[in-house]
Amino acid sequence: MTTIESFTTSELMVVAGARELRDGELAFVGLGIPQIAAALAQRTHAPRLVVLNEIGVADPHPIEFGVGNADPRHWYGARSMGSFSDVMGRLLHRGLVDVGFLGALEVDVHGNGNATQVARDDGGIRRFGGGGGANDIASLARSTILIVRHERRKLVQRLTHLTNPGFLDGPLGRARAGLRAGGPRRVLTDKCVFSIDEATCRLIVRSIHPGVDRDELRAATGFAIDVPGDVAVTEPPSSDELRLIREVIDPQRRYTKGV
Amino acid sequence: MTTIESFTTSELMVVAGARELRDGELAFVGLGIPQIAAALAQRTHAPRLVVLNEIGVADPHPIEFGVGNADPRHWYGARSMGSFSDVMGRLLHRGLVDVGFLGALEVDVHGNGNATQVARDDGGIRRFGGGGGANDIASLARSTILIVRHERRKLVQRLTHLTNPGFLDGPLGRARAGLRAGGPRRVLTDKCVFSIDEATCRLIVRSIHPGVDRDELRAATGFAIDVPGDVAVTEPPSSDELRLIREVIDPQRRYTKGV
Amino acid sequence: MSPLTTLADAARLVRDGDTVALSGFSITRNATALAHELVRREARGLTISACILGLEADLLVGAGCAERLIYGGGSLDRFGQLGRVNDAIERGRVTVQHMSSLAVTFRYLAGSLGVPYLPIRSLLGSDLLPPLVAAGVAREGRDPFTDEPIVLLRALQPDVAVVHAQMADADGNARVLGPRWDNDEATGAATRVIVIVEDIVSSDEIASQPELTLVPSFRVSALVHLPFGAHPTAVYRRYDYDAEHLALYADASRSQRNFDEYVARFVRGTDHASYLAAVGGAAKLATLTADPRLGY
Amino acid sequence: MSPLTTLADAARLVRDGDTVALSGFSITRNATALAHELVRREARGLTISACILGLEADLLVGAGCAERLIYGGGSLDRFGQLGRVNDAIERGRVTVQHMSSLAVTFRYLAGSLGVPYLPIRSLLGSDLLPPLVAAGVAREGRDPFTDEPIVLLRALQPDVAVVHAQMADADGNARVLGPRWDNDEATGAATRVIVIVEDIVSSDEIASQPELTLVPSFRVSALVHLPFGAHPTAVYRRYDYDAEHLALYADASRSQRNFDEYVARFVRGTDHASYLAAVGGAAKLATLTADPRLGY
Repeated sequence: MTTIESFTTSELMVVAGARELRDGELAFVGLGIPQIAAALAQRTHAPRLVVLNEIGVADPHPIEFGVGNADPRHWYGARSMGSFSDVMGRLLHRGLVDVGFLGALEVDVHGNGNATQVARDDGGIRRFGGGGGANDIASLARSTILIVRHERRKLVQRLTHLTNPGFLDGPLGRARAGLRAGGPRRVLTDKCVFSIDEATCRLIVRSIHPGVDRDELRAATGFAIDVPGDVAVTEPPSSDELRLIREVIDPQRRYTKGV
Repeated sequence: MTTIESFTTSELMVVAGARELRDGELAFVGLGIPQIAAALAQRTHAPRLVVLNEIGVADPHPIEFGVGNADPRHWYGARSMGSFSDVMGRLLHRGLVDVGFLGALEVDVHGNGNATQVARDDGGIRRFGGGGGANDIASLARSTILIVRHERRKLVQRLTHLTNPGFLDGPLGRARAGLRAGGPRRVLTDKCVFSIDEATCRLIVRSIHPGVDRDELRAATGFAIDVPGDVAVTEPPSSDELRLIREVIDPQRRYTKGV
Repeated sequence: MSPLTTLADAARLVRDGDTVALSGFSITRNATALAHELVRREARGLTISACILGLEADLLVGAGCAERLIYGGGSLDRFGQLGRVNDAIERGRVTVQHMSSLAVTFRYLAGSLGVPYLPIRSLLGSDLLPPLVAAGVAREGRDPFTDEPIVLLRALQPDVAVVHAQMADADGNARVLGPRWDNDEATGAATRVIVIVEDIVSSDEIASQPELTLVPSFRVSALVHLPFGAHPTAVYRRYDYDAEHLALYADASRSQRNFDEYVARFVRGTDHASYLAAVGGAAKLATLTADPRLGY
Repeated sequence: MSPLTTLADAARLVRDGDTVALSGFSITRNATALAHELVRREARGLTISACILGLEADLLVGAGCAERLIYGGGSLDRFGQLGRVNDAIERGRVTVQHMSSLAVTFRYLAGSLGVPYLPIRSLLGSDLLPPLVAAGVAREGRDPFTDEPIVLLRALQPDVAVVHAQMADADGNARVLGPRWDNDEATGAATRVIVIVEDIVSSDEIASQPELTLVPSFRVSALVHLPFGAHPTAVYRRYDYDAEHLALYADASRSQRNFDEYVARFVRGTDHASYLAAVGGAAKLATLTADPRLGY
């Protein structure tokens, strides 16, 4: 059952993400790896994990993956469809959402994120789609899991634009700003899993993905990180998990082939 | 077509009320005479008069009369059913409702109303159902038409309890309180029709119902009224109006038999 | 994992001292069966809230279960007044936060959205406002953008909201047909939600029209399947109100003595089945069945 | 008395300088046909708003119709970015009120209820807030009941809201199937409402499920019957998005030159029928028809 097979980094990230989702939670999950992770969690330890879609859909059970929140493939099987304010107001702003599993363009050491724009080399800005409900989720969910590619220009000392509050400037940051308790519980990259140091609210390396070198990790991170000598290796996917991902959840390998 | 037949006071009030409702208006109408008046207006000069029911129903076309807002008979034919906040928030509080045609336990000379409680002879209070949305309608509709039985204890110098703002203490009353423009445009009783003096915002007699004596009118009114010598007589129902009321709108004579 | 349970278990979710948002609007979709059960259990110290109170509220007040009311209005429509509610207010046996019905709805709406308060332009200039300010649930303020006077209404998050609905699936996804008055906002605002339904339908049926779902399963603490659970009030597209029984109730509600006799006869020592038998049984209920074209 | 009219007449309700609440959410239920008509009419100076912008917004920005954006986010989902929107922001050609999507919805909600503002707990501590305060649409305040920090968002009442719906009756009672994102609040807040529908159905059909009506007839200024009016975006239970055309559009949107060529080919000098012919005609549209079991 736990024979180690070869797996892609995406599959490892899916599995690492799935393990962070708990049964019975209400969760926002972004497109791609977060969504596959939620589907895997629902088929393993968290059958009652409820996925929310800001467009106004609660608890869908898609039978195929689409291109985004607005794709009706992602609404299939929902027994409640309503408004943005039903999901983002009556659930999220009401304080009932446990976790948001979100991507970002940039993340800093306190888990703050940027979903809007980055600096160009020519001094201008490069604008992206904007976070939509990401600021709301980062502000209002009881916790977040962030997912970001592990590059120096993405794990940065200073964000170009702080759109999604993590812990702001540290342990008192959220309270001082008037934000509810919350903030990231994990940050997931293609090289490691970060958790949060409770005393400093800084990202600390919780586990390194198999085959990733510590120096490589430090070099790819835009802020100073401590990598303890006894740091764990991220637990690889089980063959059951791989089978579910490859045969049931993403048989077309849309999101789990790469990296 | 205008042969004068005998008619009841209720029928006269229905007709007087109907004439005050204009085509295309959005209107709240109370149970009984206001509702029959709206139905008559829709069948004569105001086919596009839209009736709203605070329970969450817009533009019903009932084929029989029931016992109140909560009676599904009053919802029949509506093509939109939703929430209290759809009707009272998105239409009334949004400022889109033209007129509320409302009853009251007491009305004062500035058209303020009481829908909640009156004094008992023993010094206690007698409690009634409360206004529900009546305060909202009196506060927020562009105008109101009030209907009240013409007795000294109902047309009073001083309300037991001011629940439905008319013009408060006079021309500046609503603005000083922070209320939008609004207030009664007519007060309809079983003895006369009042309009509002623009300079003083006091009730003035616009027409006396056929057969009502001026002294009787003064004696039955709890505040001082001026009845000009040339005051009009309320125009009686036409035979067409009577036929519509008796044969089409209220054939069981639930609301138009009495008085 | 289904929240489907018995009426008795659902009623245990209502604890003495709780604030309970009721289901009905005067004579329609009252959670009569739950009110009966709370009377039988001798619930005490409840605060009950609704934009328009109905028979269920009168039962709870008359039986001494409620000590505080948050409401806009209430009656049995033309059948009569809520005798026990009005009497308790007249005698000072209950405290009241009497406001406009939109104010109740806005307090629920703020609670459902998790915002601390909502501005409203009602209540200004009326005698309703000062007691609400004194009770700490309203404040006179100014719109910071225009400096216009405005009333700020504090959010209300009831401990429990109950809703009598036409149907739900076994997971508790509940569908309401017809107008919904304050049910959306009340269930959204409440900590626990009790749903009582006429019919349990398949999840496929609910999923075929998910736009009609009032409250999603994961917000439902208890689901009770209890046909005619709203009797003698109406359930749109299911049954009409029972005019005969409402008249009988309205009459009983005029005095505490008559009310107590009513409760002894129809509520205490009964269960829902024996209550339905006492009000006329299947023969009577058959006469109330709604005409599908009319909805009543 | 029916508001049923032509696309050209409906587009005349949008005046230069108006604030227009758009219909779509990235690649679904966009009012593409109306955006095309506004491009043809060379509308100017529009402010466009949406919780999530889609293709319709990119068309209006790329063609120079819009000079201000009120929005939370926007994309063509995996087909790509809104190239013209992002480029206009980068070059400072449009001014933006960029906020969270819930903030946009709350601003509409306040506008729909006629309340001057609504408190929100988002935006705090982020770089999104200061420009909104500077623009006069948000303020940092305190909850007067608890003294907690809170953001106050000014109500937004667009001049026009447009919604592409599955169906309406000839009077304009419009029904939306599937999720509604900000359509409820936007249509409730707007002064004028334009509804574009796939199907005109009988009033009896609408009255049979009045709970599904998004916007009642008396709030509708213009109703346009235009099958495939949302193409290439999806209409739930009617048709899927046109992946081929979205990819083509996403590519065109990368540069102004390619966009201008796209507009010359598909928008200017066309009408809705010739546009549909140009994108593949009946044969192509047939491939998009939704499976009734899936809704797409």
